[in-house]
Amino acid sequence: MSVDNYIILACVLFTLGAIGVLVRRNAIVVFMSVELMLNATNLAFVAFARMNGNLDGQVIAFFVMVVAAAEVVVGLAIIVTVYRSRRSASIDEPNLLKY
Amino acid sequence: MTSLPWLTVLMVIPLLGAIVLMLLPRDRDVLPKQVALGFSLLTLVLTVVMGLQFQADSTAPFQFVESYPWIPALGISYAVGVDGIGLVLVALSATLVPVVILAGWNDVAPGGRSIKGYFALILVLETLMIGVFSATDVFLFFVLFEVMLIPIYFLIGRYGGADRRYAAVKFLVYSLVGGLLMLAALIGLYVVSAQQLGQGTFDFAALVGLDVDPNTQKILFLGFFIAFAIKAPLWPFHTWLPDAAKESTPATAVLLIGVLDKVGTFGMIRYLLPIFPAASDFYAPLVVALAVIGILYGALVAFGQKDMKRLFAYSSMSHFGFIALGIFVFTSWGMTGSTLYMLAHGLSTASLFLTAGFLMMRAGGSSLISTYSGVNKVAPVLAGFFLFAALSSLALPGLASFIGEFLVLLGTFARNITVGVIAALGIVITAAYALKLYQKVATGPTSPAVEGMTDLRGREITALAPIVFLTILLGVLPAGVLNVVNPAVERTLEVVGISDPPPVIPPIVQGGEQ
Amino acid sequence: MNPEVMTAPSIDYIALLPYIIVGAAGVIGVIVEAFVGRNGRRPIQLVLAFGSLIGAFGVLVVNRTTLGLQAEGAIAIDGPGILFMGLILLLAILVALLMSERQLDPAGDAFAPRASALPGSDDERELTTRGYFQTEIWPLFLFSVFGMMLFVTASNLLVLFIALEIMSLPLYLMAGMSRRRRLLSQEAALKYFILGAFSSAFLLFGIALLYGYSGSVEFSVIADALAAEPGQTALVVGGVALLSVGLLFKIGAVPFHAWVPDVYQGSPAPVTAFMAAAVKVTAFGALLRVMYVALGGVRWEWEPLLWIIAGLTMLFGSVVAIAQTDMKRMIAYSSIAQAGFILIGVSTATAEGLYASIFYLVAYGFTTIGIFAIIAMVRDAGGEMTRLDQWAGLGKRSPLVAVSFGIFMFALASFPLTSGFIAKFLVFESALAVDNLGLVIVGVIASVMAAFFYIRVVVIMFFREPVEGSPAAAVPSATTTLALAVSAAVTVILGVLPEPVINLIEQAGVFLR
Amino acid sequence: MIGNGAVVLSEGAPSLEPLAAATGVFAYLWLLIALPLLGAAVLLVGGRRTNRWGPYLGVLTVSLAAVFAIVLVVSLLGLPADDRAVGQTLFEWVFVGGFTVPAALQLDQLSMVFVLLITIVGALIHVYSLGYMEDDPDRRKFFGFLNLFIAAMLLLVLADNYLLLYVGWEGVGLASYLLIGFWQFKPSAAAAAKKAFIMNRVGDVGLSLAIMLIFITFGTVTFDSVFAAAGEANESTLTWIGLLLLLAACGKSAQFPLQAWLLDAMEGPTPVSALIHAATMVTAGVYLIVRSNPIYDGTAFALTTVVIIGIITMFLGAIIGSAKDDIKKSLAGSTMSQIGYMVMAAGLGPIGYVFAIFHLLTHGVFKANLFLGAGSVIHGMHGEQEMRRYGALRSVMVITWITFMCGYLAIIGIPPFSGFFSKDDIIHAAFEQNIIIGICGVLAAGITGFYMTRMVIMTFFGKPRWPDDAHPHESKPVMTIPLIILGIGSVVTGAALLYWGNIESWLEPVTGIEEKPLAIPTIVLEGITLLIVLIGVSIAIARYRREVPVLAPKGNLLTVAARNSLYDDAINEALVVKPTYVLSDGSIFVDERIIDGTVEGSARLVGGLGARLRRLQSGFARSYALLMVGGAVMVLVILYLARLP
Repeated sequence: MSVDNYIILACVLFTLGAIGVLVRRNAIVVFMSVELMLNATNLAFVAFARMNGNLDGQVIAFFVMVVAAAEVVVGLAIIVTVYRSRRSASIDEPNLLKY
Repeated sequence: MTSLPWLTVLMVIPLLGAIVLMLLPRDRDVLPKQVALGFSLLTLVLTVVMGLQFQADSTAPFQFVESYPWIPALGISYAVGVDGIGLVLVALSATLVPVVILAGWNDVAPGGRSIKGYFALILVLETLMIGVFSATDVFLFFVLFEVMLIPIYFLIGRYGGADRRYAAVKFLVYSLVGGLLMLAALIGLYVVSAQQLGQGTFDFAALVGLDVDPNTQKILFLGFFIAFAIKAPLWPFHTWLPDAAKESTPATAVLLIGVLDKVGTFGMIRYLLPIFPAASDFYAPLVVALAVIGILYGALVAFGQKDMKRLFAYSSMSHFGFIALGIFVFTSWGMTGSTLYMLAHGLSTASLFLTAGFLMMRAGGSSLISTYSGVNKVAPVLAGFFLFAALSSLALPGLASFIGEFLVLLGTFARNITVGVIAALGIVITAAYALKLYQKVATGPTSPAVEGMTDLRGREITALAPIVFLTILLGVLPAGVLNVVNPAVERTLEVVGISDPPPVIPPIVQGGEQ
Repeated sequence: MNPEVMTAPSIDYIALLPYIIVGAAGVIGVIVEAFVGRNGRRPIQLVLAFGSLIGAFGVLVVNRTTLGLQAEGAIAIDGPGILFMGLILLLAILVALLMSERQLDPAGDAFAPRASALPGSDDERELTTRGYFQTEIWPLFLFSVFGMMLFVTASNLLVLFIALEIMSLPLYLMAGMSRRRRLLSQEAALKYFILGAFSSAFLLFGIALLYGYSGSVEFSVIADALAAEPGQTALVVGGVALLSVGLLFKIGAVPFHAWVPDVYQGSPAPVTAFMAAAVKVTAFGALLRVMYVALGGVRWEWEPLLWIIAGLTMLFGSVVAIAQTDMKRMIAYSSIAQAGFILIGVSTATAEGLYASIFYLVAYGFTTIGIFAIIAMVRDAGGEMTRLDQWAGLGKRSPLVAVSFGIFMFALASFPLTSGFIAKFLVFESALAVDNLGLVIVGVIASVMAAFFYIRVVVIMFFREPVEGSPAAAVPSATTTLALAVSAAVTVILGVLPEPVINLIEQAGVFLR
Repeated sequence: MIGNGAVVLSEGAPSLEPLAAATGVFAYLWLLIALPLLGAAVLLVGGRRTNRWGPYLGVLTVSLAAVFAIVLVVSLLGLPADDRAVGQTLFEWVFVGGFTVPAALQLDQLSMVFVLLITIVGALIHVYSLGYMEDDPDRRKFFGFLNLFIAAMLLLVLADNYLLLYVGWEGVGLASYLLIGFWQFKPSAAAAAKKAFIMNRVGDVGLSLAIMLIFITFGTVTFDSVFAAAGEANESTLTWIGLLLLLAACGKSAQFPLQAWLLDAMEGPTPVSALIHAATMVTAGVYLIVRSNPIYDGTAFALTTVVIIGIITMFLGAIIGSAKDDIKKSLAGSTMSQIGYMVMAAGLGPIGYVFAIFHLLTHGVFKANLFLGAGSVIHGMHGEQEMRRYGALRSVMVITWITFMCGYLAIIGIPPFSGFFSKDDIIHAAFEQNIIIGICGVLAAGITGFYMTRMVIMTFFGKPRWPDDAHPHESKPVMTIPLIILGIGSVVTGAALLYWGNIESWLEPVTGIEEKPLAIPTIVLEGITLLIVLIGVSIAIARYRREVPVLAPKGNLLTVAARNSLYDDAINEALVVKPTYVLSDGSIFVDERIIDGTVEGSARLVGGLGARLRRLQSGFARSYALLMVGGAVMVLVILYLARLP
């Protein structure tokens, strides 16, 4: 199988993640969509590493996972706080700041 | 030259005065006024002393020159110096400031806005005005040109009439439009200088020496021109003026229209023509057209005004049309005429606004013409000054504005007879609105608002008297001014490279020994 | 790189000392939070924060001549890099001064006693009445500064990404820590987080594409690859585009600006100051480096992009700011507009443009800190009073504060004799030097519109009479006063005597690659 | 002064003999102007402090000037006929790149006669005013203005160049404005003053344009230099200069079509009407034309236009004078008509210049006489000016009556009264030039006979029509003595100037002189003229011998038109005033709606745009994300497009 297919898959996953961010209302799901985008990127990194014949891409993928984990920590903290004060995890609910 | 840095001293003294004023205790009502008057008079005296040392026959383009590097990285220096035109305008500023301080003695009621703030702003303005007329570094000029807006903005916005906020913002935004366009052009000029000289500069002499490509000139010219046209103001960049004039106190209006707006026309003479000769030539028909439209249009609109201060504003616009016209016909008559007209207009504006101010103060501040009637009967001295102001505004021969106006028309006529004739029509309309105003306000039966009005007091007469005196003096004996202005005008025209059209028939020499 | 032989990377710890100091201080701060008793934390955190920031700045000054690529080319400590780091540290010190303010709010500082407590709950009230303060924000702050320093000197896309996250993640949390109006604050944090994560995903994907194209994440390798073979349309275009999106998001350029007003408004004023000043500086530093170093080979490609973005940003920010009624929100839109002006300098792709952008950032950074210092001071019992009409007559009630604010407004409106004027002068000059008249004209138009709302603030403060219930500015403690004084002084001095700073920037030279 | 291209003089340019420098008594020429000017300054600046003695000072300065004028004329007579011109440069006035105008005076034969007329008649009227204005609280100001007028008028006639003349020209206009509107509390007076000034301004534009044209043609505005070079200019230039000067003259001398202000100017106190609007200022136009004779000599077209304007005004004034019931307005019509005569004469060219001036002088005396007489009547009738309310006043105002009759006989041209000589000379010259002009002159003389007779009958003869409580009385000596002097003047001036003063040869060096043979003998022409005048007189006697109704009868169309001054106001209103208002309103509309509207509109547009755009910021994080995705797509597209070329 050519590397191109992995790249295409990565792009599809990335797009799906982006669409998820746009269409889902639940903050957790939105956040998961973002994680999907990151993971799509990881796939791309690994595929490109293969294509370019070096290991950089694979190493980067590890770094990205760590960063994603850190992001989860921060993200969940914020989402939970908002949920506690609003009794809702909808991302459309907090809408006081506008215009 | 003398060793004393005259121009810097002239700028520092009013500034010092402003600082002293701000340090005065809050609760003193009269002291700030006296201090302000003292500082402004000191400035005036020094200006006169400096003026007497000016050498009219000197070949140096500027006198009392000082130059210190300011931001060398950008080729900017603090450089000042005056030629004849700058000198007379500096003198005008120095003269009008003590006059308006005296006239505006009671502009700020005790207990309201800060009295010392008012006079401090006027003094700061004086510093900036003197600076802007004497800057020989274009960047310095621009900085002062812009910073000048702030004191005026506060003078209008804090001490003005009912709609003062609107007027102040309109004034400032309008001015900023011009200022920013000028900034862009100024930077363009700087870039050109950097390309040609290696290191960019703002030195006036160096910029005049540049060989700017005519197409570039045309673009850069517009940036400067629009700024000056808004400042002056020329048609159709004028609509800030009526509002600003109406909402200002008379003292502010005098400084704004009498001096500050001259920066626009001064800038045309000093910067536009020498730096962009090709573009000036190219745009001259356009500017002349705007000027002539302004002359007639301003006069016509003034004719129909119901508000005195707005009327003065439109009349000023009409007069600025004359001034711009004189500059852009490229004759020594026109340009000298414009310079004289600037002086004369400063004086006539002062007499108009100040007398009107005295009048309005006696009737609760209304500037509606219909409020007044028959002032001559109850306050003949006031009415007399009012008439004098009107006459000075309509350029009665024997008064300062006449020579300016006539020379401008002569210069125009010599270039283009049709334009000269059309512009000359303006003087009829001018007479019409000036005398119509006097007729409505001063003659006829006295109106209720005028009934029991007191005549002018000593302080007020003292403020007006020097204006009247100078107006007549400049009309009868303009030699002093002409002596210093002529060389500057000649030099400017030399740079532009245009000379006066010769007469059709060579004049016959007066023979014999005289 | 030979995968079979692993050589230990050579690391010059002295050169990296500033990073280490700040980063380590952050780590220590976390440990302090864990092990030191409630009352002991604050002094230690303050010492840590100020000590590390000042120390790092000192080391930076001492090390200023040690230039070069560090850590195997991952970090470029070059002239502009040092300037940016220095600027970030200075701004961070001022922000720290604002953060340590405890006099303005009657209940204590600007931050919630416990961010996790439910807004309006008994729990929260109790914490407030017992005078609890949280100090967690300090290590977060230091981490963020650490991330910033790394961000502006990253010479490798991976480091860039990681630095971005180190800078951003603490900020998301800090945005939600306001003591007053906590719902707004939490909302700001949530939006900032979601959008920030979203944008970093774009950035990362862009990195992946560029990696795919060049086989490396090193700036220099990418630059060489682009110079050698400018083909490969899809990967380059996609990579450049997505990378730009990520960076432009942090800058707050239109159309990636949407988070800016909401987050600026919702966050506590010191944090907003931090975001508006330091984050903006950092993001521009990184953008400049990426564009000039890594993507310099295709600058004819991104130049038009930046022109368009710059134009849009200036105009949009200015136009929408006119319609604002909330001071913080107005300043937020103003900061969008200002980003547009800086982008003019970036878009020239010349050394002059670089210098102009740096000067602009210096000017803008200090002015912004001053503005938020004053916003924090104008308040009543319920917190900051940010409705514009509440500022009526401030000139009468608190003349000195109002005059300072006026100076800042005039500086943002780029009035002569303020830093903003010289900044705009330099930026326009750099654009005209490459004959980009169109962008300058758009800049002039935007400046006029922008001037309108800056002037309006002055009108409100000085020309309106104070209305019932509009209090004077609260008297701040020495820290805020100091921060305010420094910002005002820099704003004026840079306007009157900009020579030393201009020289400093020009001597710093250009980016290393 | 820096010479530049403008004054490069060609080699061997013809040189001009300068005027003899003013020495001896002439060195004090400037005193003529300075004296009244000083008076004006003291009276106007001094304020109320000078109320008590001010009027006397006013009289004194003018009287001194008159005495000095006589000294000057005597000295001038002592010089050879060809050298009776002296120049005095006071100071450098305006000098800009070749435009060099000194403040310089020139006293020649033409100026001299004007100086005499102005100072002597002026002095008499000052004296008369002491009585006439006795009760006016603002008497001091009145004398101040009068002095100002005398100074300006003297400057006008003594200036040695056009620009300085222009100063005097507008100066008299100012004085006229101030004096017409002297009773400012009367709206009609204020309006009349304004009208006079503005209509004069129209003429002044002509003068200033003429000066400019003269300068760009000749490179100088000094009379001598211009006139010396006038022959070299091409005819169309001279024609334009001539027409522009004529426009100026029309304004100042109330000639058609700028005549409307003169009737309204009668709102001023009567001495003003006598001095300014009869004897001196209104004749300045004639002075200007005669002074500029070398220019007119080169342009037949301009001269013909002058004649036509003169004739039109001559009839216009006469017709208006025949119908007005207000004694001053009737006299004003007469003034217009008589100045029409002079203008017509001036338009005849060298044949007529001298007689224009001659008639101007005699008219100055007898019209001042008539006006002061009318003033005396009005004074005696307590301000009543309607002739229909007079009647039979000869019995109560004997001196006034007798002196008025002297003026009357002078104006209608009965020998040997002064008008006879001057008017006949004009008619004579007209016939020499063109028979139609001559006939017009004779006809106008007939109408003069009619309206003056009507005036005299209605005022002094018939039955008294004044109310019982009017108690008309003769005026005080301070008023009657000037009247008597002027009355005598009306009798003798003509003959004296012609035979004793030898006016023709006196003026010849300035104006030149020319005579053409006439088909009919002079005596026949005089007879015919006299006959026509007598016919006019008889018609008037026939019409007004009977009872004059106190209320004016309806009258025929011509009478009604004439009573309305031939609708000049209506015409001006329709042609000038209305359009000005319309233009003004239009400009204001443009200003407020279009120009300021654009400014305000663009501000509002930006504000509205902002208000709309801020709606984009909906507050939903997901829509922000969508915006970002859209932005990312935009970035991609831009980058892709940038690649294309």
